[in-house]
Amino acid sequence: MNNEYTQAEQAFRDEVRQFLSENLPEDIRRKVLLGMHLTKEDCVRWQKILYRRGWAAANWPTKHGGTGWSATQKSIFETECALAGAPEVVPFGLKMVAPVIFTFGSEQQKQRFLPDILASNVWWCQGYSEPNAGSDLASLKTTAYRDGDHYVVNGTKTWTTLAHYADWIFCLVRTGGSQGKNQTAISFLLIDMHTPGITLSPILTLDGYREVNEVHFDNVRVPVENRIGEEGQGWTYAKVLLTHERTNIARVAHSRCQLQRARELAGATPDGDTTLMENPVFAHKFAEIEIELLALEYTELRTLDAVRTGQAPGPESSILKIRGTELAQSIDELHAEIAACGGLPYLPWQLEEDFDGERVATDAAINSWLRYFNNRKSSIYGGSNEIQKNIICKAVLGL
Amino acid sequence: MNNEYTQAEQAFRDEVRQFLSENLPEDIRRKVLLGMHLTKEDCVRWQKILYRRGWAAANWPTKHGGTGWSATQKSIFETECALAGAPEVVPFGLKMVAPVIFTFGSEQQKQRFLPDILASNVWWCQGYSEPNAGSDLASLKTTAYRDGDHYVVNGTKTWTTLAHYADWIFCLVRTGGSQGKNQTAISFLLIDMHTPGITLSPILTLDGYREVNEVHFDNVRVPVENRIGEEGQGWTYAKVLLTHERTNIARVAHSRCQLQRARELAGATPDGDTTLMENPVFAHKFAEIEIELLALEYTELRTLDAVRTGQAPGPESSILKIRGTELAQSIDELHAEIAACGGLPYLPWQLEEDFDGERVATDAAINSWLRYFNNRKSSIYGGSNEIQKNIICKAVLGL
Amino acid sequence: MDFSFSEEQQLLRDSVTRFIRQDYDFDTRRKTVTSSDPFNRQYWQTFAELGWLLVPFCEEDGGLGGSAVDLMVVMEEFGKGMVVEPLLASAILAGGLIAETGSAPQKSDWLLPLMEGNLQLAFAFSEAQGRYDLGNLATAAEDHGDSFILRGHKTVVLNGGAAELLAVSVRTTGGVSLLMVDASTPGITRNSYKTVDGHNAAEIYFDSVQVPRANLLGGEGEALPAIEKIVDRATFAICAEAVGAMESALHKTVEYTKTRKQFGVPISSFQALQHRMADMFIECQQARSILMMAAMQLDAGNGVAPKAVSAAKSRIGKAARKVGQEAVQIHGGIGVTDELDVAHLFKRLTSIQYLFGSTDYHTQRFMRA
Amino acid sequence: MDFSFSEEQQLLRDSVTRFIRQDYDFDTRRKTVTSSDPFNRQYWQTFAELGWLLVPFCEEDGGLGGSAVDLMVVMEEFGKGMVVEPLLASAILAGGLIAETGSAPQKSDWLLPLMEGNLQLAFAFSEAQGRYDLGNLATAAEDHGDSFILRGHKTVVLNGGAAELLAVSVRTTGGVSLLMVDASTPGITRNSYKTVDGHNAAEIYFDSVQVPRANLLGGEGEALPAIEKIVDRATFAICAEAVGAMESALHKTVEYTKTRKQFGVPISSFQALQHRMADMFIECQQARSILMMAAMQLDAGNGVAPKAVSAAKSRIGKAARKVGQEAVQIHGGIGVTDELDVAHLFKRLTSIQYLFGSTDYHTQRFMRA
Repeated sequence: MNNEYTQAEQAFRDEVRQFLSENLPEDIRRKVLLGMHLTKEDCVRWQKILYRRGWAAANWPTKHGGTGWSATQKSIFETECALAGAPEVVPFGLKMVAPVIFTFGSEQQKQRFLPDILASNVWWCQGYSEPNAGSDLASLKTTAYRDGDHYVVNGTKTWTTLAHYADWIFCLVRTGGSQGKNQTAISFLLIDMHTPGITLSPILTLDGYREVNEVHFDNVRVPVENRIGEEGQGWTYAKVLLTHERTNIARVAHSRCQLQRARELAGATPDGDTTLMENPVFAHKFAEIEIELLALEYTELRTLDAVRTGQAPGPESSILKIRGTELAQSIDELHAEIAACGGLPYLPWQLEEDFDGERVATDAAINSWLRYFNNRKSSIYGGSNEIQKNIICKAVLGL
Repeated sequence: MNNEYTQAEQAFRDEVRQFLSENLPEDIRRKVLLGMHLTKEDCVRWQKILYRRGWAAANWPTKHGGTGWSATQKSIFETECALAGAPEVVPFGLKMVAPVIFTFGSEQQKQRFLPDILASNVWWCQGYSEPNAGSDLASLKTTAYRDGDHYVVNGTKTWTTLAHYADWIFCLVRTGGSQGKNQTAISFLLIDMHTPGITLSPILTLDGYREVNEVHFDNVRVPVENRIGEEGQGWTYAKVLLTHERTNIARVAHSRCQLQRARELAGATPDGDTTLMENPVFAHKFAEIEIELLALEYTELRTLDAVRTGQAPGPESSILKIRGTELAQSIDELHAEIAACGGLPYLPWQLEEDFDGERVATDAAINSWLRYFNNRKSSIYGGSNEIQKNIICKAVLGL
Repeated sequence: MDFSFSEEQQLLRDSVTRFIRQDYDFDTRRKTVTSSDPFNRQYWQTFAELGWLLVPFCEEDGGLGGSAVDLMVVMEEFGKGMVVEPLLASAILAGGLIAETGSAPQKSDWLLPLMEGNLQLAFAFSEAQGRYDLGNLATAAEDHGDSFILRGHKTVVLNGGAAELLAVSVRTTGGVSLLMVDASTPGITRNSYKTVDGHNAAEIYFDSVQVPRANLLGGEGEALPAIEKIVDRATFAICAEAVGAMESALHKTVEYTKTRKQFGVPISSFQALQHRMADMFIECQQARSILMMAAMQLDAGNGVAPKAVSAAKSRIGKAARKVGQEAVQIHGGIGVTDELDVAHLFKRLTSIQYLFGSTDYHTQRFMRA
Repeated sequence: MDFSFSEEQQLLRDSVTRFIRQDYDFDTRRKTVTSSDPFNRQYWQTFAELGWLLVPFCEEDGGLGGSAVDLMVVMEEFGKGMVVEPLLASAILAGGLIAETGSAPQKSDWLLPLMEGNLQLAFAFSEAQGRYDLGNLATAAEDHGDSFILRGHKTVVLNGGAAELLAVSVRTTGGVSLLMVDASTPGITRNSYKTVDGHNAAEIYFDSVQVPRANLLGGEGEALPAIEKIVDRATFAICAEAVGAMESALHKTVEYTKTRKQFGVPISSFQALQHRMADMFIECQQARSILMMAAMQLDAGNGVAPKAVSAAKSRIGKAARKVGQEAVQIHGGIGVTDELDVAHLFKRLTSIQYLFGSTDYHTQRFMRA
């Protein structure tokens, strides 16, 4: 047991650091450190910078253009990116649909879709949830009936993040008709968002931001060749992907970065004769969070080590989801507490690049409450924390 | 809405204070303030002092020798007793079986049992729980079959507090045979503990103290005249009693007394250059508990006010059980933290009156950890806090 | 002890409840909040007509009540409806200061139009460097004989967008003073906006603003005790609002779980959620209890009131956090959308946690008091 | 990064696990705890024979390991079995001080017999007024040339009832020093007892006790850094013990709920209990993670170790409290009886919360470090 980096790993870390210091655009960095929403252009610009360096796809096999990094290298890369203020990868293409395509897709599908995902030429979104199937994914109702060489898709997907940016959507649809059994009648389709019959309704999140959408399908014709794998096996593919989603969800590096930022802000916030960071009750709460983050970091490292030694990331990774989101939320709350009533003004436009009005409070304060509100979602999405506890009970504790 | 005492109430409080200062024996007071277990003799001695003053039975009707006090007077009396370090009333006779007897018992039963309860001549214990029926009281298995003018009782009761002091036990028994439905085949019997066939096995609690027992009934013959009310109606009587039990369970006055004692102890405990009470993190935790106690006090007063205005103490009183026990436990934990490793030595005999060895640490420290351990029971007994939450869900929230 | 409402208080409560139910549904409120108006001025007239603007004031000032229990009755119902009309800022805070410290002419000039619904007020007290300390002021007023010259910046002034007259806390040579400042005086700039919970507020800048000495409220340099007293009343008022908002959030959550199905059954049947809702219920009840404690102590008028208010703010802040977060979490996805009322209750409950001092601040103030 | 055990560590763990399973069942342990013996001396011989007494020491001192990971392997299994034999007090604490600061002759005089199982040691450091501050000492040693004269009172000395030789922290003119004191020296009185978790301990009084200068460990007045280092190792060791005890408590609780029936079904089917056991599981895993972090930092031998140990003690103390209390609560009535092993796990977990500094103390130490 030891936690030292090898010389090669240290060299890699230095390489990543240098790359970031030379290539991360300052305007993007500022937004990330403030925890602001990024525009589509921001995301794509950064993603293409990574692509040109060959670092777009940390979790892909090398033969498709992945980095071939070890778990430790991936962890180093994520940590350094977060500490430098680089955006997190938009996951839908690179982290979500791509693994399904390169694992279960046909050769033709791989050639058609993977290069554009790698180069961030095409923006993907995810069509899993439906209005009446929140945590209960398998009860979905969107149908796809076969008509010659096409499926005809009808139904509604919801909570579709950034669907208004997307060129393509990957969807779970019911191909078995109403007779089909729940999980063996689900197929996995790739659908061009420009196909006639697709419409979007924005859903505003509680911070007033358009982040998610409902996606309506009204007799949308999808070529059969856009189905991944076999008809009726979509649920199997999706489950693999869900596990993938969970292993990256602890967001330790991101939380560390936000905690460091909270320390700086609290250190500059007056509190009586001293600063908030020196208020013993605040400092104690801060230390407890810092310690919890340290524990979570090692829980993640243990999971990565288990993967390295050939054990799949088991249901224990539900811990990463639960504690990772709770911790990020408690750091958001620290920021809200630091801002105090400075977070009351609802002025999201002050954070836009083209804002030229008079500034109210600091950008950090203005954004902190919005982020606290927005990030309540994180304990709900990706399999709510309640569902994760059910998984632990069933798969780990045998209850 | 107002919280001022009337002149009469103020006069009553003064009267109680004076009585306590003149009549509460110092040796008993010391034990109570240290949170030590009292002997049977201690309890009876104090109870008889109250009896001689006419204050033994705060919750009985005057015609049976009760005080006839208003809810406010009862509250004043309990508060003053706790602050003075008087023992809490041993509830089994005065507070538990007596209300059943004077509400549901025959005239003959009232005359036979109530005077000795009032005068604390007879010690009662409670026979509800059974080894395989913890929170699920209605599943009890102790049987009573009819044989002429007697019931013949067989079975085992458990968690019977201080049964080894008791002269009588009140029991729920199954009179309907194995065919009887669960709740309509239960009867309420009063049983002389000296009857042949009754044996006790002590159960040591985790602090090593003999407080509870198993009570075994082996063909114990109980005269039919000792049955309360009708055969098969025992569950109805017991439920009334359970509600009674819950209204006195917040123990606000007791907790306030223990919290005050914790403040004194922490103020005398060195912590670096100052005292523990001045450690800001400890002080903050202390203040949170103090505030919670204030809230609980008013929840209790609101419940009493509801009783006064003719509303029965509803299932809302489950809050008093849950928060009251949690709060008492958190105060016990404060004491454990104040004592720190001074609570490690297992020396309960140091607390006995006849101890003449060399003292280790302070009595307060020695007892604090034992009390913390022992009082884990309070969130379990009297309907566990989980059961109380079920009651809230069902009866209040309609879930 | 007596926990019941008087007949007048019951009538008052019924009147507010009826208004919220009939005229203040969520969509109507949304229209107000998303409009460019600071609030619904027509409703303000309704408040005046129904006599609610008289509630914070005692009879000798021309009011109808003035007790903490009276405030509680109104604010709790306002909490359920998430009312954004500025009863707190205009009447309880600024009006309260005038009632507390104003001379008879000042009261007749300002309080009467306020109670009639014809004058909007605000209390500009908050400054960036001061955090929760009401006496930590950079805004200063220089004595020029018949007038003061006022310079400084007040931040997040509640109702600052609508107020015609501002009560401003300032540093003068003798200490902290209160000046009533006409919002149209030359030298005043304001930057108005909505807050995250739909109220109106403003940044207000004073650049050599001349204020007549006649507009001094109370003695020069002697305002801090009155400010603290009135802010305590306002703190109590938002505590009452929080209790209403929490009960509403709990009620809506319980009802939602009974209709929302997952895995073929209503999610209300999941015991893990049931017990969490029981915990929310307990929080609501403890919050209500300590609110009543504070109301009684405020009305008793004894020295314990500040400590009691801090106890209430601390405990209710804790409950507001838990109930608000849990209501959103138990709702799931829909809980984090702008379209759901519960998300807005959560936001208002968050604001209340920090307004007039955070939970931790009040726990520490309770300790010291 | 590498989280796996070496082959030797795996063999060591198997050997301890086997012993606990075969020879250290709950009833056997109870006999030891309720007897008048301080612990089971036969088991101590077994420890020596199996080489476990060599584990805390490095090879050049005649030991077999000495790494934090080695300690962790043993202590975690000891935690599961609630072992009361004084590996911590005798070997890790007192033995550790000798290994850290002793001269070669001192090591051969005292360490070798300890490792052979023939010498019982204790470290007498705790004083009533000092709370968790290792340098706050009233016990003093006066310099008399060839010897010191020792006066004072050490409280709750672990293994104080059995120790033949005591390492005593004392104030000397130069600062804090360590003296090795034969427990049979005239002037020493001890009052031995069992602790609430079944270990043996003593109050030890020193009344003008003469100690040869040769028994000084390390430089006079220079002992505090070594004491802090060794107490950090001991703190880490009980953290590992706690992780073992917690996992045992969780496992026993889960199994109990599967067999215990209420309302006709196993209580494991109640989702409210299920989710609480999931929370316990998460606590156990977070505790294990931060334990491993601390092990790695201790073995890296860098300056971060004290901070890492405080992080571990703080986090594990919090987990120990929650897991211990929940294990008792979920067991219900049986959980608060002396006959149930889980009640004893809870008591040991409580002791660990306070030994060598409480949870809050270590959070504060982490902050400052």
